[in-house]
Parts: sequence; structure tokens; C-alpha cells
Amino acid sequence: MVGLLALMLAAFSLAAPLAAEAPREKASVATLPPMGNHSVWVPDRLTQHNLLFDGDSGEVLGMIDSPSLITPKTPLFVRSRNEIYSVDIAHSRGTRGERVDFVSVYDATTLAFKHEIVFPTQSGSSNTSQQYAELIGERFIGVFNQFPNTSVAVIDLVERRFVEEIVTTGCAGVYPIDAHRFAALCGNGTTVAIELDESGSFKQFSRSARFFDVVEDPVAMSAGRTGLRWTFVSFEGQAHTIDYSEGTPVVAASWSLTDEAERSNEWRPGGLQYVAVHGKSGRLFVVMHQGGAGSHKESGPEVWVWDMATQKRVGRFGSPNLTAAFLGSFMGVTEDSFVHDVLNWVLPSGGIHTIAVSQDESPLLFVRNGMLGAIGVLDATTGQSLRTLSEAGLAGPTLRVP
Amino acid sequence: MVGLLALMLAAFSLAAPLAAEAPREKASVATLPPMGNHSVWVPDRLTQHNLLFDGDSGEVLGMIDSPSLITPKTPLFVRSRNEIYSVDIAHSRGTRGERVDFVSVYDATTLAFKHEIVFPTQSGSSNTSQQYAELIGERFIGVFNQFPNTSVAVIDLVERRFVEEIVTTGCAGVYPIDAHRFAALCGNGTTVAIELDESGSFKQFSRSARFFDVVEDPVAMSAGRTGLRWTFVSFEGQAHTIDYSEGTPVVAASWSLTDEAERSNEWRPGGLQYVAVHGKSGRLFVVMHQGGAGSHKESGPEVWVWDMATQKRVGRFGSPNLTAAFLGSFMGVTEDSFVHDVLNWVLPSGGIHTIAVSQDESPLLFVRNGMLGAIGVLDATTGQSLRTLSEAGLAGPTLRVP
Amino acid sequence: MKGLDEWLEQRARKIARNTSRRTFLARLGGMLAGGAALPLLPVARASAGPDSARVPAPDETIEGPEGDPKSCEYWRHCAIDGSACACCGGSSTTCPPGTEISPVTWIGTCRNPADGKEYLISYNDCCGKTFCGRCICNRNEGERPEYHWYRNNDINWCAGATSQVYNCSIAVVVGQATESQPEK
Amino acid sequence: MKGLDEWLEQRARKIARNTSRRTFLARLGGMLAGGAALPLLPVARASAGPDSARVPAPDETIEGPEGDPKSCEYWRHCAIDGSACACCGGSSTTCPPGTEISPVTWIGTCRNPADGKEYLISYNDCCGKTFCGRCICNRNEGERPEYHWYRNNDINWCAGATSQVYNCSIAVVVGQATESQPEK
Repeated sequence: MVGLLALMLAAFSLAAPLAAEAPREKASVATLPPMGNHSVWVPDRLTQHNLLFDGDSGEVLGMIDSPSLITPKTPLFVRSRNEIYSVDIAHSRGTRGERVDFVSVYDATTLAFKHEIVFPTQSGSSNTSQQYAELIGERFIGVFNQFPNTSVAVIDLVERRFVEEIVTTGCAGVYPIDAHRFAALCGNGTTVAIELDESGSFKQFSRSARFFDVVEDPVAMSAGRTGLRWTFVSFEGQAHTIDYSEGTPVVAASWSLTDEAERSNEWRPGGLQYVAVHGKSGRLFVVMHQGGAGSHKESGPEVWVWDMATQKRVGRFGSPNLTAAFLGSFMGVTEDSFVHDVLNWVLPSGGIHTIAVSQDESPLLFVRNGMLGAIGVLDATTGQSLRTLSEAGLAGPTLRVP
Repeated sequence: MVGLLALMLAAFSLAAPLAAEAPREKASVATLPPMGNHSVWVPDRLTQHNLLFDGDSGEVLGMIDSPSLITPKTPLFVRSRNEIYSVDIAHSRGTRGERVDFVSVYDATTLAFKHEIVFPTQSGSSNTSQQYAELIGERFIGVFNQFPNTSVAVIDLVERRFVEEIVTTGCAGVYPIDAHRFAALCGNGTTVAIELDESGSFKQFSRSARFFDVVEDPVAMSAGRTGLRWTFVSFEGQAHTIDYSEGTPVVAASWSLTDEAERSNEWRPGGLQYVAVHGKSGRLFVVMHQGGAGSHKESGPEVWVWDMATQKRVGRFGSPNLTAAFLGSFMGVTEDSFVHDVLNWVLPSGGIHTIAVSQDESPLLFVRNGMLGAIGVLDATTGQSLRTLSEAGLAGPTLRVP
Repeated sequence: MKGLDEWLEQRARKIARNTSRRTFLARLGGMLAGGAALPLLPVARASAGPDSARVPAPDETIEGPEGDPKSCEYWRHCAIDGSACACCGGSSTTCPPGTEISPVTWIGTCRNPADGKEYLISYNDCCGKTFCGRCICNRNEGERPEYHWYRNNDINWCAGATSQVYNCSIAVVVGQATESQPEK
Repeated sequence: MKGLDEWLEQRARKIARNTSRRTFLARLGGMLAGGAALPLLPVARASAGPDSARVPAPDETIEGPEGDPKSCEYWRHCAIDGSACACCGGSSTTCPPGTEISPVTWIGTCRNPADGKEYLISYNDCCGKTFCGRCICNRNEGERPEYHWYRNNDINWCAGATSQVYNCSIAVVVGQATESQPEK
């Protein structure tokens, strides 16, 4: 430390007097209100964070950084401890150097970082990273790893430690069942339920009968849950509800989402996170489009709704024009303006890749296009478009209702 | 490592046999051709890297990661050692944890990382980070720090070490002069020339007379160089050429870029990196727009050109429509198509924030809008628009000709 | 970082109490190599009176975007560069949850359309979370290059915080100004 | 990483030489918990003949975007997801300077319009530099979810490289296929 002047505190000295003048106002840091039923996490791939929006007001409440390799994993919220967990990846030199995998723990009121839990496996990363990091009960997080094994790392949030790696060769995903069980989908057309002991270590697993064909008609990773049941949807539009309440997972129901006329018009499920379930009403939401084999990641112009009890379709929701909403917000166009109407008319709608539904009595359905930073908010009962969550980042394939 | 199966090499075993089938083709890694005169570094703020484009072919040749806090600093190239240097910042946990400042050294043919030089000061970061990290001769890099001092850290690239921090209170920037000298601009309207000894340590400095008024008409950080002279341009359009060849910097020339008529039409310089100089021809390029006080960061529809010897304007170049180029490339529209013509006509041009000129006999002028990932390539002699460098990231305020 | 923030403010108040402003500034000027003077700090000419703490708070009853802290046209935003924190979980004077207020800032002098007065605005960056990216504003009234640093909005002012990662900017009224460029 | 890459290839060749394919696959199947069989590897049915190394190289004299490695419609890109390396300083078989070829890959089966034949394509990710971001393509012919991993293009295949940072993807012909979904 030499040179023209060794004046360590120059910047302090110069800046400080300003604050001493007429401090009519005091800068402070906001806190988060209690997590509401209509909140939604919106990950952005470019800024590597998740914005927390209030679906009712359309406002941003706060954000959680989620450094990752491709898509930030959406944060996990445990109300009983009032904590938010983010499964993160960092390199010591930005994109170079030593890799570290860790769970960051945040206070859910202040959003301040509390502590981290480093773990020795390498968490998977993909375009959607769907079902890659999930809560198992309130105590554990299961993290899906892809290399060198496909496996699940169990993290104990109470003891703040990595428990162990459970190798799940040929299977993928973490589908929570109860406080000590999760499921995975396997390449031979089955699902396995994996049970942990009290401390989170592997106890046993049980495998279902084969219920889908990976080549002919595989089920998507995107799926919806009601209690101890998960409903999976296949590329060709077959729904399979698996019941995990007994030891061995069994197929509780299996039906086709499309009738013959719809199939001949090539209506089929597709998108990125294109399946959602509202637990209390037992309604299944699926993004639908018209296309052939290989179109399973295309966005859809509609969300179809089924009552899973009767297996009858009860709704067909149109998509708001998210392209117009996205570009309009950058151009400073308000939603109730004439220009907005014109944009809606002129611009082609990008369609929907991703949906998520809130789990309360008056549910909202959040819809997004993976390449547009604008989220549509629909009344999940009627399909009415309520509002847009604008400036929601630039790109991201997923959503999560906390 | 326990669980269903402890099969460490499952992924390897499954993947490898494919490569054993009919290896008609072998994947390999490309190398970079020798650095050409018409190359340009294009930083992207969101992906935190610099793309190296060939201005003649419009192709990307390679890229260098430049992790930073806001805008990636553009890489520095030393032909004699065939090395590229990037002044980087990283945190141990992505955006959290311990900060480290370092110079990453890359081979200029393979673009492979060679080694790094960690230094103890915190390099400045700003929207443009113009003149924040520059070569001093071929041996040293000067890094501008803003906190807790404004200072310059000297890095020795040959000895691969941090030399020392030179405090430069009240001054900013690193304007290289020769092998052992650099200049800075100071808040009292002067410039200082700082001399290093053989090892890179501070030796002495000399200060010019006051040549601008920071409140009435400050000069921009963006400036152009010819040999031992730097030309600075003020907000109101005054050009000041400073000669650093003698001990004390002196004003060699000072003239107004605009005449009375132009001033009454509010023509003035503005943008982000809006000054460039072609050394051999002694031509000064400045982005110009019409606006009032406080408009100095607005983009301009034109680049004006002066012969610095005669102080006469010799050119007025229009801006290509970079908005159309940017959106067109995303829509898959080719440059010679009718749709491209329509876009050019329909979309308002975003104008130019930033320019850079190549230093060869047939110079190219690169022009960019800070919010658009498309770079215009102009013939720097005639102003003719030659081509567009498309898909050049999303946002970035600077450019650098290696 | 709250500790440093408070320490800075206390330190500033102490300096302000014990030193006449002219003396303070002269001393600062003297610290510059070669004795060349720093441009005077705006506080020397900015304050409306000797006891500026009694200056009334600015009138915020303003219709339209000039009265909306989420708008780039908000009257306090005349020299902002970045995301307005009101769109990011904060407000015009509140950083979003989990961020940290930068202890050093740049300033602007903005005219309040409600009372017609000029106010000194401190643009504190909120730090420690990635770029909010909403309500991105860039206005440059009285903005100056980096060598006139406390009027420069390009600088990442999170440089003075624990984490130098920039999230968004708030606009806090710190006093009244008699002119728009009081350091003139 | 070149060492591991070569080691993998040598290892694979050795396995291929010393083990009949059926035996190899049966052994793999047996490693699965509960004895349930993995879906057969595509190599079992994909090869055009016993000595596939003699299969002629695909005809690349194709007009238009189907013959352009910078286009998403390039015939080899039928199951690509990411940036085409030909736009990033590489080519359809060359990673950009300074990146590393991922040793593990996903595969697609694409029809070459010039010779009408189906080819097995290995999509190797190029790793160790940030996302190229140019020529972003997503085509999903025969693409399958993560549990059928070697047909999945969502996965960041840089997981097997020294640096797991994804830059772009190349499309290398590794053999001929008799059907578009040979693992059927």
C-alpha cells in the first residue's frame, strides 16, 4: 500500500457527511409478509435467481439467489421452521475452479442467509430440473444426482448434515410421498418407492408393476400430487395415477386424456412443466397442443382440466398472450390500454410451456412460456385470465407454488 | 455411498459402447486462428463472457469467460506472448461468500486456461467499466479500484504477481501511455501521468494544468488514443487532445466538435463508449445525438468523424437499425430478405451507445446499442454499413478491438 | 453491515459537529496529491440553512408517474441508474428483504413537482442478491464521470457493502438543495 | 480430460471386442436392483451390420438449412437441445476453442436426406465456458425423459466433464441405425 497518497478512508470520509444532512428519511431493509397461498416462485435462468411474486397483487415480494449450472432450482419452504432452502451449485472462480454443492438456508421473514449445508454429491442440472430437489416431509431434502450415478442425496435439514447417497440406477426424480418416503420413475416402465429410516438413511424400496413403455409411450417427469398419489401423464396423453399408500406402488387409475376425434386432430400434452394437480378438488391440469411425435416440448395454446374422480374433462382454458405482455411491459404499455389490445391482436401468442396451481380453496393457475419473462395468472376454477406478472426475468422453464 | 446399488461406473459403462460403433467421425476441439485486425470482443452482461467475432466474416471465433459484478471487463491480448488476460471477480458461493479478484491467463491459440494471478485489491465495477483494466506496455496490467480507495493495482504479467496498489484519490481510470506510464482523469479538471519503475512500483507522477470543469463541462471516461496522446471529449462537445510525451501532460489541441447551428439544434456527444480514434489516420469518431443537459448517456443516431490534424469534420455516418437486426435474428430473418427490409422500416432504430474502430489500414467501425445483442459493422472510411454481428448476447455497454 | 453503516453516520455527525464545513473540506482538499483541490462537496452549498434537520419532508402527493416510486419518472429518480427497489420487494427508501444497504452512495439533486423545491437524493444500492432486473431506469441529471465519484451512477456502489453483488437502488431524501448542481 | 475420454473409448472398444453385445447388455440388466431390465441399449439394434466401422460416411451434400450445421434444421440436429457449436467457434464435430468435450452423451437417430439413411448421432456437450447463447435449437425426435437418460437432451451432459459449465453441443455421427427408435 504505497503511492500518491495512503489514504485508506478517503471514500468513507467523503461520502459520510452527506448522510449527516437533514436525515428526514432513514433507509431500511424490508421484510417478507407471512407466505401467502397465492405466492409463486419464478426462476430466471440468466440472473440465476427466483423472484417471489404475489399472484393477487402482481407484486414482487422478494428473491432468493439460486446459483446453478443451467436452470436455478426453485426454493423449498418449510412453514414450521419458517425457513427457505435453495439447492445450489457454485464454482470457486465463477465458471472455473472447484465445484461445491450446498443447500443455502434462509429465514423466511428476513430472507437473510442463515447457514449452508455442503454435500459431497453433484446435484443434477437440466433444462427444467423438475423433481431434482424436493422436500421429503419437513426434515429431509432429496437431491437427484446424475453423475457418476443416478442417485438421490439425502440432506437432513434439522441436523444440518448430508446423510447419504442412495443409488437409483435406471430411475430418475424425487417424488415426495410422506415424511420418510419418496418415489422415482424408472426406465423399465416402473416406479419405485424408497423408504428412509428415522435418520434419513436408506431402509428399503418397493417397485410397482410395469405401467408404461419408455419407447412407445413414456410418461413425463412433470406430474401432479394428491396426498399419497401421483398422477403421471404420457407423451400420447395417457394419465396414470399411482397409489403409494401401501408397500408396493399400484396403478389406481389409468385413462386417456383425449378421445378419438381429438387424437385424430393430434391433440396431445406437451411443454416443459405441463402437468399440475389441485389436491383438494382432485383436478388435473395439462398443457395441450396439436403436434406429432417429438413435439412433446412444444408450448400449447390451451390448458385442459379434468376431474380425476370421474376422469371427465371439465375445462378448456385459453392462453393469455404472454408475448404481448412481455414486450408490452418493456415498452411501458399498461395492461388496460388500447396499445396493449393492439399488441395482443398483432403479436402471435407464444403459448404455454409451464403451469403451477395454488393449493387453497380459491386456486390460481400460473402459466408461463419458457422464453418469456411474463407469467399469466388465471382463475383455476373458471380459466379467466386475471392479470400478468410482468418483468419476471428473461427465461425459465419452471414455476413453484411454495 | 450405500443404497440400492453401489455401481460407481454405471453411467460410464452405459455410455461408452456407443462411441465404439462406427467411429467414422472423431469429435475434437477447435483452435483460434492468429488474432486478426478485424476481430472484436463483445461482452455480454447476462452470460458474463466476451464473444470474439471476426468482423469480416461475421462469425464467432471463440469466447472468454469474464465473471464480474456488473459488466464483464473486455479481455486484453498480448501478441508477443500469445496470451489473453481477463480481469475477473468471483464469490465462493456464486453471489455470496468470499470474494476473490484475479487475472485469468489464457493461451490465445487454444483459449485454454493457463494460470491465474490473484491480487489483494478489489477491482472496480460499473456499468461500462471503461478504462478499468488496461495493459501498461506488454508487461503490466493496471486495475482501477474504487473502494475503499480509488487506486490502481499493478499486476506483473511476466513475474505473475501483484506488484502494488497506487492510491489515486480524486482520479479515475487507466489510460496507457507507454511501457511504464499510464494516465488518469481527476475531479479537479486535470490529468495525471503516473510512472512506474522497472518492476512496476510507483516512481513518480506529474499533473497537467486544469483543462476542464467537472461541473460546467466534464470530459467523458470514453476517450481515444494516438501514440502518446489521448483525446478526451466533453459533455458539451469540446475535444481536448492531451500530449503525454513530456514529463508534464499538456493540452496539445482543444476545439469544439459542433458549430453554432449544431449547438442550437442541441447536437452533442453521448452514449456509453462513444469516443474512438483511428491512430494512423488521426481520425476521431464520436456518437452524436440531439438532447439537453443530462442526456449524455443517450444513444445517438449518428457517428461523426473528424480529422484531428485539421479539426475538420470529414464524415457523418448513419446508424444501421440494430433493433431490426437483433429481433430479426431471433425470428430467423436473413439480412437480404424482404422481411428484414420491412423490419428496418417498421421498427424504430435503437441508435448507437458504443463504438470501437480497428487500427489497420482498412479500418472497420463497430457500433452497438447497449441493450441489443447485435453489432453493426461499418466501413470506417466511408461509413457504409457492411454487415451485422448477430446473436451477440443480450446486453453490454462496451466493445474492444484486441 | 448495519454496524458500519451506523458507525459511518455517527462518524459523519461527529465530524459535522466538531469541524466547520469549510475546514473539513479544506483538509480533504489538502489530502490530494500536489495540493490540487477536490471539487467541493455538495453539502457545502446544498443545505437550505444552518439547521437543515428542520427542513420539512418533501410533499409526496403527486399524481401520475412522477409520484410513483415504481416509475422511472418518479421525481426522486432524476439520477438513478439501475432497478427501482419499489419493484423488487422494497420501496423508495427500503431495500428488498435479505439485502444490505450500501453504506456509500451517489447523490442527485431532484426537483419535487409538488413543492417546487430541489432535494438532495442519496441513491443507496441494495446489495447481496443478484440483479433484480425489474423497473430498470437510467436518468442522468447532474450525473458526472467516475472521477467525480459521488455524482456518478455507473459505479457499483455495493463496493462498500459486505457483498458487492448489486440488486437494486433506493432514493432517499437527505436534505434540501438551493441549486441543482450545488458543487458549482 | 482428453485422457479420460480416450480411456473411455479404449475401454468401450475392449468391452466390445471381448464381450458379445448380448452378454454385455444382460450383465448390465442384471445390475439393476430387483433384476428388472434396463431398456436395451440402442447399439444392440442400431448397427447396420457386424462390421459397422466400414459403413460409409454420411453424404453431406445437402442444399438449404438441412445441410447447414448452423441451422436448427440441420439433419443431424433432430434431437439437439442447446446452442449449435458451429455458431460458437466450433463446427458440427468440433468444440469451440478452450472447451472440453463431454465424455458422456445423449443420442439421437436422424435421417440424412441425401442418402435417406438413419444415423445414430452422439450429441456431445462442449464444456467449461459459459453458455454460448447463439443458434439455440430444441428438437426432440425420439427424445425421452431423464429415466431413459441416453435419449434425454434436457440433462446437462457436462456433468461428466472436468467443468460442468455448458457451452454448446456438437452432433457426431457414430454409426448407422436400422430404425429411428432402435431400442424398441
